[in-house]
Amino acid sequence: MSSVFITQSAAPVYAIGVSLAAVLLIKLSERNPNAREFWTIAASVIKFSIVASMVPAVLDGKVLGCTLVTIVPGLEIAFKVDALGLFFALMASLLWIITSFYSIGYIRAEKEHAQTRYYMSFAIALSATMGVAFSANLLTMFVFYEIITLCTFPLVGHKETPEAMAGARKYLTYLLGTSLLFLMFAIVLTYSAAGTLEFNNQGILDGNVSKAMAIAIFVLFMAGTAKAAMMPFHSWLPAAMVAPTPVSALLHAVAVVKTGVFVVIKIVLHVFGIKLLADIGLGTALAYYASFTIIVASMIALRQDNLKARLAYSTISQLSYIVLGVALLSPSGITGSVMHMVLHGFGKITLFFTAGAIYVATHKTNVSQLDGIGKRMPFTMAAFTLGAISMIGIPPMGGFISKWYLVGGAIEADHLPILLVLAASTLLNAGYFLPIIYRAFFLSPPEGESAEGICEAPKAMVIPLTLTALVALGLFFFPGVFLELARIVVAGATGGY
Amino acid sequence: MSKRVGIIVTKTVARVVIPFIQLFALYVIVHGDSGPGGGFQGGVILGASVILYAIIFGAKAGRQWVKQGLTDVFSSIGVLLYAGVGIVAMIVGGKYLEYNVLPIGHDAHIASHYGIFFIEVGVGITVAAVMVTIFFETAQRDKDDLKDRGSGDG
Amino acid sequence: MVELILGKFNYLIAIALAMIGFYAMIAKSNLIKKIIGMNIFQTAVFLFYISIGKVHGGTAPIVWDKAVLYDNPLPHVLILTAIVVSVSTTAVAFALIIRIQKAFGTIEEDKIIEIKRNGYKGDME
Amino acid sequence: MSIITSNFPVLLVITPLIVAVCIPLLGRINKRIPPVAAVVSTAFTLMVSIILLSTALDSGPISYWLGNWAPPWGIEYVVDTLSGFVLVVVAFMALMVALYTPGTIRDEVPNDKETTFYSLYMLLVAGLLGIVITGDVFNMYVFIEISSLAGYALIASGKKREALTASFNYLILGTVGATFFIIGVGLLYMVTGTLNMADLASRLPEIYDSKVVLTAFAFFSVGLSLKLALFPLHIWLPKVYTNAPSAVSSLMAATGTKVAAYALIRITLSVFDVEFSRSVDFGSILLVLSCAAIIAGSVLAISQTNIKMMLAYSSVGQVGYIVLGLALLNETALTGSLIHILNHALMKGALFMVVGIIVFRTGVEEISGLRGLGRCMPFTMAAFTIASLSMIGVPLTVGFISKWYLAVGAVEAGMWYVVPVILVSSVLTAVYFWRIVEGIYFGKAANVTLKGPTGLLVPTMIVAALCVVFGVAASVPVSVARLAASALLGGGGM
Repeated sequence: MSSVFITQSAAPVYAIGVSLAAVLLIKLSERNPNAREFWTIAASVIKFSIVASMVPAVLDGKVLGCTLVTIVPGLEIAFKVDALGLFFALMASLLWIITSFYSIGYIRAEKEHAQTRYYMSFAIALSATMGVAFSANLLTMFVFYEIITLCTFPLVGHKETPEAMAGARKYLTYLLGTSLLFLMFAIVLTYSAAGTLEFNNQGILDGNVSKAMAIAIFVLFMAGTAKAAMMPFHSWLPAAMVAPTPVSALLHAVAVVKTGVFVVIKIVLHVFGIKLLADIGLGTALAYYASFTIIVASMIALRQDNLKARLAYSTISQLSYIVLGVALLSPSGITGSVMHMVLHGFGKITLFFTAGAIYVATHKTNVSQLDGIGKRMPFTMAAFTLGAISMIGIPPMGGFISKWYLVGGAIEADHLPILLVLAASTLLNAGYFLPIIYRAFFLSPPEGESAEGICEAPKAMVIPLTLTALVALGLFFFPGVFLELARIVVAGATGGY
Repeated sequence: MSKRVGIIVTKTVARVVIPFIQLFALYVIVHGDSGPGGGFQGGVILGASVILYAIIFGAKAGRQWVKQGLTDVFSSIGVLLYAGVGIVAMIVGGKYLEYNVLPIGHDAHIASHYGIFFIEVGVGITVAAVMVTIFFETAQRDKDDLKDRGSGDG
Repeated sequence: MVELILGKFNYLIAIALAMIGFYAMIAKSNLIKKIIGMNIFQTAVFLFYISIGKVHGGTAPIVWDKAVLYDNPLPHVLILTAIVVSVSTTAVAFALIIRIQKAFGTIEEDKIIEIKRNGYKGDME
Repeated sequence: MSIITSNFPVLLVITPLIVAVCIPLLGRINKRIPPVAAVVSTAFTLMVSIILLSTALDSGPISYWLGNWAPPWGIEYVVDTLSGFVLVVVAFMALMVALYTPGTIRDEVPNDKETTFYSLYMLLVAGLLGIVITGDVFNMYVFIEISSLAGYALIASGKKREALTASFNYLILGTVGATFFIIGVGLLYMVTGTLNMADLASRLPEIYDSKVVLTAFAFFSVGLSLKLALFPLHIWLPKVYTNAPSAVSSLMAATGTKVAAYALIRITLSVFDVEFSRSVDFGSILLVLSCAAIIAGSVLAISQTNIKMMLAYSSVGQVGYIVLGLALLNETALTGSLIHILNHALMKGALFMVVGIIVFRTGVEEISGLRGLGRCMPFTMAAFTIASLSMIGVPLTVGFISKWYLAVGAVEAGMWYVVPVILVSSVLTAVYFWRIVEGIYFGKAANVTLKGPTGLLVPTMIVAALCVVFGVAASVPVSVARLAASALLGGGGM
């Protein structure tokens, strides 16, 4: 077992701490909105630069890390920046900058209440996301996983209407309930079996558990990561749609759901290790299970009229792609999976941003109301089109890259039925996205509404969504850094294969 | 025989008997170290004398004789006397309640004797005071004077 | 059987008394009767203690030149302490009962429960 | 100085005792003296207990002979790792609640009873410390009764009339428990002729097959379980905690049941030993009871509308955790159990103190009345939130540490099915605390007028902060608890 030498570095702590410091500053400048939002932006930019500064070292093959506190020996809050974590952190911190601008536009346009709480929760959520990304052991991961759940609760229930609170409660029940019941159980069993919680490229359970035990732990882990929204633990996600749109964007593209799949990837690669999973055939089981979610969620998405709900089911389906890729346990599959994290991130956040922009500009929420909107909101709908194409996986959008690798992974792993799933799902994706584009650009607006004149959302919203769409486009041509990081992940995971 | 005669008889007998009861109580207390009896028994007898008085002459008269402040203070003082002996023993270098190191008399035997004596006196005072207190607390019907007191002599 | 009864009669009496007391504590509704039961229960234990301190043929444990065998005095001392505790407990219990009587106007447990259930509001003072 | 240090074990008990009897005298001089005396003396006991614990850790158990009578004839006070640990917990909470008391009892206790209140408070502290430090089973009984008597009177000292009946019921059941204990003592004395714990521990193994010993064991277990409020013998507890003055519920919730748990652990593992406990299958009985307690306590807590009642039922569940470690009978689980004595004291102490502040400042006891308080009482509610998270068992709080050790211990013992019990109870705990936390921060502020000073906050915040401190830097208490646990399981902890 290669124990990778860890370069001591406090950078991950700074990356986490910067937004916590921002929380304090945000609270202090509660009465001055401009200053408050300046802190948000500043923190996001600083955070991104800290994360980016770690890229060269990681590309060099180093692993940065440090131990924050030792609760008792064996239970530590420790951080380790490896390629996978950095990959996730890079995406999340980049999207936070964009989301921050967008949030400011959205929240100001809608004149929301409790804005300070909103920005504070947002900043904590991002800190915790970094924490998950950089966690060196299961305990650290669990802690930050729970912090994300708790601090996004006020975001989901932001409106404080009865239905918002009901949605938020459902959100909390699913996420906290499953993680306390199953994830914690799995962690306890893992600790008892392996004697450690430290992540390792080859997995820590290999050779320590019987087959039955491994299956039990695996099932508990999968049930515990409800954030990945695999069926049957997915219904919190549509319920959480009551949140303001930037929050939905955050939940569905960056912080919450990606944390879920990130944790799944971590567990598969760094707790079990692909060797153990391949030995007991769990990878295949997970792959088929994920396929089920892909297809069913897409079919449900077809029937949704509410735009955000449709996007939510689309997310459920897309997340399972990521799980599917890693479950294939083959190099290309893992690459596809990791790449899909970022590509889906940019694509889906674009789609949510446009949904929010449409809502702010016209207060429309349903797909059936969108006839002819493309003429009034050309930039927004153009971005929507790019995002949707990326989701479907058509070149020249980034989504194609990950689909390509997923297909490669399925072939490598010799699971041909998976190819069928991917094909069917692509069709279904097209089935629920293309009609929207068609309505927006080719149908005439309903009577009583002027078809002419530009009626875009505020610039603070349109610019970010255009930006994310362009990034999704650009990633097709320049996947550079991300692909490189993905290669390191694959090399690490399959090193001992 | 009217009721009144009965009262006269009891009152007269009580007046005569109560001092003797108290004397006996003191006897029992101070002989606690060398014979049967001791602080607790003597204290109960002493308390009983007051209770007898209160039963016969009425709770009000009893309270006038033995004021509430008196019983309160004495129940504390008794325990302090007890604890004080122990502390003195510690100060002169022994263990808590190690009587034979007390600086009284010339040898350990006499010191031990006096140590136990003071202990018994302390216990006696406390028990008597607490007995009286318990009696008056439970005997009072007046709502405002109602007290509850949980500190017993453990 | 007879032997058992004769040989262990102290235990049997203690057990019988304890059961009587225990029954009264649990089953009686009147609070004073509960306390009486409690005292019987405790007294049973005291009897048990004192009986185990008895040595066959022993005399009272006072140093005396004619005695060769003494009873064990330690249980008596322990029980003296226990009696003090018991008296204190009883005193506290009586003080409580008096205040319960003032607050609820009754010392019957079932009636107190009824009063509580009917939600007669207000603090006692 | 050496006179004082060499007599520390006894000073620990007699200081509060003497202060308890002095307070009525001092209170006659000036009514402001008793609270100060209470704080000073509890601070002294805390200092002493910390010194004793560190000495015991450095140089082995401390034995103190009262009156210099050598055990087994004289009464012996013993400070080993286990008792030192519990002493520190009790003394610390006693100090915190003593700091907290003056603010709250003004409203809850009639004016002329305040002096008596402090006197009883110190008596209760003396009793609790005495139970822990004594090495003599009969002396333990005496201290149990001292603390109980003081407790009955303290509970009844409030203005609520329900407190009277609660106290009375507790008195009846508490006396049954203590009397059972003394029967156990008598039976052991009958067959061994000694009352000293260490001496008992050395004499008992020869006669383990005696029925008398078994009976004594049964009486000890049931009697202490009553004091411990182990499900289903918990019925006295909720009413008591709900109706007693806040300071009393804080102290009793934080230390009362813990000390009873200590007594149970001490008797079953240290007077009797672990082999005996195993041979009579003590563990499986306790396992069932503690799991039932954990679940039932949480479920009953969910159904309450009164916040104090909810916390009280939650205590019933938490007692289950402490007993669970004893039931599993391995080192990890027992460590979890012991560490939970500290952890639960901190969490539940903080919660009851917070609720005391809420009641004091708003007069509200119903959960529905707490809505929106997060805005008007930010610090109080922050303390509440921290303590609730800890109760749920979120990592980085103390609640997690004990649950972790219990869960790992259960797996080690091969009883993995206990883990879901712990986790389900965590979820249930999350349900009943989240209900409140959500209302506090998201509800529309109810029409409450705040009154009274905020001085109560200091001790509350300290206790709540320690919930986090010992959740992060858990090595210190855990290492102590582990030492104590291994001593208990490794053949007599004395």
